Amino acid sequence: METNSLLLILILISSLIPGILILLLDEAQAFQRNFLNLFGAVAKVALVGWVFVGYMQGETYAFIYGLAPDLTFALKADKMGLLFAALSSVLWLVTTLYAIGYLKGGKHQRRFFAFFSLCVTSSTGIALSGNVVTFFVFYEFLTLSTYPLVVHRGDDKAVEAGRTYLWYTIGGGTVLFLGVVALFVLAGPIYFGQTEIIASLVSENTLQLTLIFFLMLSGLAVKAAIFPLHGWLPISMVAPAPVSALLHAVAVVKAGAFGIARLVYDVYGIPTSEELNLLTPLAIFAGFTIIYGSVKAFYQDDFKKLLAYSTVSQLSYIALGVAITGVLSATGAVVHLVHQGIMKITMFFAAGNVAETYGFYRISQLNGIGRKMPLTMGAFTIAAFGMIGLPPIAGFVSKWYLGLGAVEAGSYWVVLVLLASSALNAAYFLPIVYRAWFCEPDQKEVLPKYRGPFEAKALLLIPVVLTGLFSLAAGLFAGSNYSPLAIAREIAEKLYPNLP
Amino acid sequence: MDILIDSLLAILTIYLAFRCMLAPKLSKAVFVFFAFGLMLALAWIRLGAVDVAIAEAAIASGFMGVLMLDSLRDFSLIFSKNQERLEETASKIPIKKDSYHWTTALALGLGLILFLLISIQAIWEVPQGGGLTAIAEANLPMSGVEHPVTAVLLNYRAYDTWLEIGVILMGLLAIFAAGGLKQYRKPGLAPAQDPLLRKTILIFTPVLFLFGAFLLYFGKMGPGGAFQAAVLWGAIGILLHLGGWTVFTVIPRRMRQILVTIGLGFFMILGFTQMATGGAFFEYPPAYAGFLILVVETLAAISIAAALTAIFAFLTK
Amino acid sequence: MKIGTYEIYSLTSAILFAIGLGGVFLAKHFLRKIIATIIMGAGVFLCFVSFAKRDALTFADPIPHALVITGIVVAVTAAAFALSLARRIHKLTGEDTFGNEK
Amino acid sequence: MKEFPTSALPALLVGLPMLLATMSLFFRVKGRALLGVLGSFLVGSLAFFAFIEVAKYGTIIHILGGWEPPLGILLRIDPLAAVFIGLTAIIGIFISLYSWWYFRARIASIGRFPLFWPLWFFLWAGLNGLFLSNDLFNLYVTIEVITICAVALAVLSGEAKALKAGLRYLLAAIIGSMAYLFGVALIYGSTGTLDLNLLGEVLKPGNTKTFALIVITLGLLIKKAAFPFHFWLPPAHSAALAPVSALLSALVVKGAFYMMLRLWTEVFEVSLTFAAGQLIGITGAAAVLWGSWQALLQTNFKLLVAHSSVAQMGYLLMMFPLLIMAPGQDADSAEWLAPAWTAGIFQVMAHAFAKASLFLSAGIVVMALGHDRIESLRDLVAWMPMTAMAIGIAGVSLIGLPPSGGFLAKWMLLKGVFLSGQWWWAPAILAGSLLTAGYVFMLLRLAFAPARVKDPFRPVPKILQVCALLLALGSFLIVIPAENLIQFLEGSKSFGSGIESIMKGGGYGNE
Amino acid sequence: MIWLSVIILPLLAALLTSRYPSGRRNAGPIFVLASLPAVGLGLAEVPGITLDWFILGTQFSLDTPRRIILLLTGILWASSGLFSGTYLKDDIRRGSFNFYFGGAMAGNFGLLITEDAASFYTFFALMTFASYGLVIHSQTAAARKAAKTYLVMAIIGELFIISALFLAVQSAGSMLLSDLPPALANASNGPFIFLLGLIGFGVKVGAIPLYFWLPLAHPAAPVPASAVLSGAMIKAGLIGWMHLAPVGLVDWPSLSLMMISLGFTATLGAVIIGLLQVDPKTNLAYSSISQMGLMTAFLGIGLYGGIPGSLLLPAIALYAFNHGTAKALLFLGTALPGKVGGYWRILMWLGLGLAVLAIAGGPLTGGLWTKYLLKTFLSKTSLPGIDVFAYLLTLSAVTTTLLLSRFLHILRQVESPKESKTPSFILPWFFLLLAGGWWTMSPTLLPEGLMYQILGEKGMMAFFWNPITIWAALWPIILTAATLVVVFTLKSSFLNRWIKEKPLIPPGDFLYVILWIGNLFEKQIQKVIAFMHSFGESRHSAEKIIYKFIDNKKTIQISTQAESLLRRWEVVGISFFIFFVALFFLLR
Repeated sequence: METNSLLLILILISSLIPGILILLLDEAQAFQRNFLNLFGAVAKVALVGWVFVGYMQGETYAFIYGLAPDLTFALKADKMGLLFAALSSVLWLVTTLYAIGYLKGGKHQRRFFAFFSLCVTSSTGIALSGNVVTFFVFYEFLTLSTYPLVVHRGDDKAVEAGRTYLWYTIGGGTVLFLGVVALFVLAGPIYFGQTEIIASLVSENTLQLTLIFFLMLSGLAVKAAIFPLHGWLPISMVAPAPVSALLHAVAVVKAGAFGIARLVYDVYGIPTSEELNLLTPLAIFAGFTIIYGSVKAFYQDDFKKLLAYSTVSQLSYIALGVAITGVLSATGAVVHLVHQGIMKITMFFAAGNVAETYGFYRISQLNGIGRKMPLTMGAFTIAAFGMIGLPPIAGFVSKWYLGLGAVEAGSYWVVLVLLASSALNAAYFLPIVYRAWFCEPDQKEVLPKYRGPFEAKALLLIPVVLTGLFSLAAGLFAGSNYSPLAIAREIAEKLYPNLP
Repeated sequence: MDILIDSLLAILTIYLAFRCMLAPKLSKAVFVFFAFGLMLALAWIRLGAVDVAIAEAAIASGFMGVLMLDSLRDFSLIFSKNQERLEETASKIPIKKDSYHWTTALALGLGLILFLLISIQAIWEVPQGGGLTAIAEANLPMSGVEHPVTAVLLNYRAYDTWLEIGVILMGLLAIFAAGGLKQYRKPGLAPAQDPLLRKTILIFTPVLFLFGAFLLYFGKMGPGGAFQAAVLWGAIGILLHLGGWTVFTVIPRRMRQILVTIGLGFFMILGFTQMATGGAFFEYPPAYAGFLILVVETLAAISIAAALTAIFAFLTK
Repeated sequence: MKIGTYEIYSLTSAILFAIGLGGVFLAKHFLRKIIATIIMGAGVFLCFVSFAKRDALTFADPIPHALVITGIVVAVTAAAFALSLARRIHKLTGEDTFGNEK
Repeated sequence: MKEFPTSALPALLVGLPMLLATMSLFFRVKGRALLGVLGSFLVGSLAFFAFIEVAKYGTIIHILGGWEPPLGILLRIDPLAAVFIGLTAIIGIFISLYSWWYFRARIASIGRFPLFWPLWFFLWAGLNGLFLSNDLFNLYVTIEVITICAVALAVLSGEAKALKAGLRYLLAAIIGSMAYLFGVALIYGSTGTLDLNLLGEVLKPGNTKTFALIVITLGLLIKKAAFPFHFWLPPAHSAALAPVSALLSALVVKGAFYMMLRLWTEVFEVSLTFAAGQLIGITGAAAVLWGSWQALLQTNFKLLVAHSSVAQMGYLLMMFPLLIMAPGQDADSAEWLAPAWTAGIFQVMAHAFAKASLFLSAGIVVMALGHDRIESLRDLVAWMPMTAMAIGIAGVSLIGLPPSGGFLAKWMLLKGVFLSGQWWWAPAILAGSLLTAGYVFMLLRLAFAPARVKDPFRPVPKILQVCALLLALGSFLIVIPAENLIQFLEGSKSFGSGIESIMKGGGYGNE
Repeated sequence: MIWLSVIILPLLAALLTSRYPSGRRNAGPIFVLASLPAVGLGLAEVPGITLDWFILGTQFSLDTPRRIILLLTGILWASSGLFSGTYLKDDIRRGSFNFYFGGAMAGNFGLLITEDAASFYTFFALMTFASYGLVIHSQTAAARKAAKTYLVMAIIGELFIISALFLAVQSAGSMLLSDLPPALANASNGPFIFLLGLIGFGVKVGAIPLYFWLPLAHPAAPVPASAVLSGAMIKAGLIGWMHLAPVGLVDWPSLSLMMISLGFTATLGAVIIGLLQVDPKTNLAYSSISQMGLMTAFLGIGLYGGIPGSLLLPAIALYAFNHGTAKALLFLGTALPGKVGGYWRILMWLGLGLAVLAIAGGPLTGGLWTKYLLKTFLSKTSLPGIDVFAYLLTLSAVTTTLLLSRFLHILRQVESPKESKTPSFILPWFFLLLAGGWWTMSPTLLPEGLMYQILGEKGMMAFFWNPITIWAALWPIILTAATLVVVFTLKSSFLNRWIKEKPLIPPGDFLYVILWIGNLFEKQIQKVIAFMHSFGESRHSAEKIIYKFIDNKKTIQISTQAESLLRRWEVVGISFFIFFVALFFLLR
């Protein structure tokens, strides 16, 4: 096998093997476990980086293995995939650190970390998959590998949440499956980027193609938590903080959003999608979800639930961006994939920190927490501002491009949606910020569970600060050549070759 | 005339089959079943299938009938030794209605009649297939035996027969499995029974044995063969058993095992050796075919007889 | 249409099979169900042998005969096994019909 | 007849297990177990060897006794049979290993079931015989061998529940066999041959043949526990000992399916109609839905798994409507045949692995708990992670999530369904998947839930868990050589071929 | 480098002075240092730079109006910073004040020097949200309320701004702010976009009807913060307008008239309400509204066409400069009367008087000349009813005087300290006094044409010593002062009985109207939102429907019964025959 193919496999293996090895380890072998985890995470980041650099220099990376006649397992590196892979791998590294700190002394760590690794394997697999089948394989694998994480806590609530999670995701997967097979039958094995295949079929199979699109879309929409298929996300917030952070900010939900982007951009292609009028319904659903999620979030008192609803809302930005044609909105969509991830993960980390250090789970308990945990809440505040869309934080950049794209496409209602969402985001995030920084702590002083040199365990603190800085930097240096924005812009420009 | 006899026989057979199913008393059904078997045997003879007739009479009607009769002891209250226990359990079990809802009966009846009509039509219209008589006959000289049925059983389709011998062994094992093997280990010696019976049995034993041996040997030329002989030999065991000689306690364990498996084993080993010498499985060297078949038949008959006896012994213990 | 031995017995075979089939579904007692299966078998074997009779040249077709002997032995073995099961069930539970067990 | 390479392999494949079974009767319990395990490897390697031979030289035949059909019986290993034999061997080896430890571990409580080993090897011989057989009557004998052994194994525990289930099973199987034999009688009467290949050539459409086809199909449907005839399966499979349940579910029911597949595609090609295929498909769909739904409602682990078998067998039946060409369709240009066949074969394999694993896991659970109520699976993940994992992995394969064998099967089935334009099967396939997910994750959900009692599980030998886990993994690993396997299977005569339906005009008769 | 340091130094200062005790102690000088680059950029012209990597590609450069405002801003932040250094010495939340102060400072500087939309918006937001911390600083109930109002309005403003920017940038096809006005002029929806911007920035400016947060928020902040809020940050909104307004390029009569009328309404109306206040800072806040109204009006005039933007905008900026310094002086001055004693008091009153004069446009002050400068534009426009505006302008001088006299009156009532001591923060106050409105006359700041416009061939001195001008400036003030004196003397009790305890109209007047209206519709709105909220709960979401079915006892019962029916032999028989018949017919 040539090196380039091997590299792709290595990227997957770098978390798969640790995952399996960890499963074979003993619960007590914490050092080995952490070593494996971190080694895998660092290796993955390095490998993704290597491939990324190589790709930018014009190398091609592909791996193909025939499973059955015309059913091939294909990996391919392209810019969008690499962006997502880079996001997952970097955030995996960070979250691994966090998780080691968070779970220290907890039960079932072996299981947790093993599935954690498997989950990242599938999310990078999704990123690097080269055709619809491979994507689907990893998409389902992701569902499975996250289930043990969702129910990790193992109490009845978690188990019940796991049940709901599965009904949604398996149901979605099934519908997606149907769509994928139907597409396969109609158009043969489709590799991402071969939009001409579908385009050539449009004139004769309009109805079928439309149906398939919506089947696949609704399958993907489950993970992307688009209304009315979002129900699992707030419920699965019972998972431990690192899980909520990585999975429900990055891996799982992004898989759905990424899939939608792939579906529109790389399977159907934008001209075909437009010709079949597929995007307007998507845009409407996404738009509604944005508002709906925000309104729901507004009513939450549970910190993580609020964040979950916020995720519901924010994720649809991506779908919305995909649904609006134009290079700007495409840029916005792709870059939001990254930005939302780093911002939301920061918030989940922060929520986890607060819960772990002070045992606060509700927003009403957060009075004055900013004074006690300035770094954590500082990072949270940055992320929250970013979510609202305030510059110079990452969220602003994506919102800016989405807004411009909407205007470009003439969909003014989208601008209204964006604004309304910003307002609602402000309405539910700012009170938290307000409580944290400008309210006096409650009468009963709660002592921190943790005592040490910092405001929280170092392993909990470093990730949150890092991702907080990431989200600031992603916005602040968005104009630079290596920012997510720059890459997103290149991706978008490639999608619309006819535009200047 | 033939038609009359055949029709009578057929109607009788059908009637008896009906009675078997519909006789109000179970014991009666079993007795009718005996009669049914005999009628069927007559029918076989009418059809020129003497081998089948013997097998039917011996195995399906005889052996099975005996087993049935024996099990009646268990099932019916008349023969029950532990009546008390049964009544006790009977009171616990809610009394079941013996009749079905009329719609069920109607649906089933209707279906059955349709099935019957269609099947009759199908049978009526069976085209002439020609059968394999001609080929069988043509190959008969090479088979080593003169009786075509035996040739088919032990040469042309020896594989089936081999499996069948296996099935009997399996049946034995299965019956052990159903009862749990522990009880088999400790057979109680039956108390001495009616001396007349014992005497009769003792007289019958050599007769049966000889007749069996005759059938076995005669199978080469005409009706008869391993199965028929085996049933007769098995009958010895059964009779001895009934007479209180629990044969299987007398014969050592290893011997029992050998007895039960020798037919299958020899047949199989024969097959393997033939294969080792370059032939096919169950391909006899033409020169020794007759002899080998006889040996196989003998051993198979011993095994089957042992198995039948064991089955009976085990079931009626 | 000629009515001969073959015709009579082949018709009988169909009827026997039907009786057995009906019996196995309708009969309640284990023993009767087992008898019904034997009757079914009898029908099938009769069918076989009647063909042998029909196709007879110098002698009746030996193949069906052989098949039927094999078949009888197999069927009887199965029936004996069923019988042993029935008896064992009766011994253990006192039941002699199928209930609604899971 | 075409010249085939002849070899002793087919005969050995039947003879060796038979020999081992007979030999094992002479050993005491311990020796039997040892012989069993060694023997399973022996037979397994033989099967493996046969597989390779077939891959190298194509179909192998063995003319028994030197008598060519129609007089004699012919054994043949074509790729399709080789796959089934190989599958039986792999599953058999694992189950043998498992049984060894299982019965050793159970010594104190119940016993060591010395009859297991001979019966299991007889069963194996019967299965191999079935897969190799090319003769209608011989098929009957082999399937009776299988039935008797299977029922005997099923009642091995000697519990009343098992016995009753066993009797039900046995009676149902006898009905099936008799119906089948009735059809065989008619076919013999009308053609004078029993060899499948010859039959395929000489059999002409007609009323008799139709009737024979119906009774044979019905008989096999009963043996296969297709939807309205599944009444015997759940009790029998659930009441048996764990390794036995695994054997029954993984292999025994496949026998009837294999027969039906052979007969429909090789013998009855000409008299099948599109509508009949649809009926079989509906049966399959109903089994999928009803079986899965029932599984979802069960409170006992083994019953759940047994009901799941009903459902999974339904998927196999759904391949039949695809094999039959609608009037006007041409089998040569029907591109959905290969997917449909692949679906069937992979469903067989995936289900065999997964179901064996599930039943073995159930055995472990029973051993650890003393019973198999699902409610007591709580906290299984913490106590027996490997078993929980096995249940999960096997379950995933049953659901048909990628990259399992079940996924490949469902994928191919759906593909076939769409390609053939018979899209109406798709909802049933997917609904079945969903319901399967429902019960699999019902198990897992409880496995993750907190235990209500302290120390809920007694320790169980690890090796048992490893066996179950490996089998479960097997249901995934079969996907890796999928492409080669399909290529291999394409060497089989029937694989990828379809049945052209004939619209018979007017009345029926011999003309 | 200097461009970046303008932003980075305040941020660093924020960090230094909030985290470290030593920084906290020396906050005053640090803030002065931090604002030095800004002052420098205001004074000296430096070529702009482009930073592609920063945000969405940032361009730093200045044009004249922004340079003027930057200078103002720099001076104000420096002096307020210095002021705060000693004024807030003992405040327990000193650190947090410094943090937000520095942040707002960076934002305020940044928004002035950036040339592209995204960065501008960035710094605008930074300033807005950082100053929230300044408003809420005291954490009293009033401050919290003010801060809340401020925040809500700020967010609404931001939303309008961003939507205006979206549209403007899109129609311009460029991120550069200088490209926006021409694009707006050409775009068909230009007026709409500008209206959006008008509202968005109007919040900051305190334009009618969006001003109501201002009288709450500005006074709520600590004195130095109020000074920059009212003096510098309020001007950011003005800059925003200037960025969007295609002055001189278009002829938008309706928008123009609207702005003018709203502006004058503010100018006069705010005075009336301001007069009724009792808090000096509230009074000043209303004065700010009034003054900003004037600037609004003049910008509106610019939209009518005919006046080149390159002249009008610097003129408005100059006016803003004057107002900014003077207003800051007054705001900082509110802290003085209670602390300053002795001779310093005379100086203090002198300074306050000067500042009042400057705002009112008194002779010899920057106020006079800046106002005069603006007045010259009135003659250049063809706007109908322009004469009325001239009169209104004069009237505004009167009203301003009136309002600020009231301010002085309120301050006078503050008790002076017993001993003659002086707080050290009077120094920056004086510094500011010196830096006052006269700087506006610095020729280096002004474009050539502008100087010519007002001064003609004559020189600066000629303008100031022109009796006509002086008289024109003086008579309204004298008139007002005279009236006040008359009122004071004739019925001294009247002024003394003027509301003292509680303002007649509460600060943030209009807010209460809105709240009242809001209360009217509250229920309906709540209903709508609650419906949205309950959308997922009240209806059965997907999984609940499934659960309801699966977990239902009845379903289980029926299914179990059905299964046990299927287990019965006779039923199996029936299905056998059904199948048989079906197959029979299907196979024919």
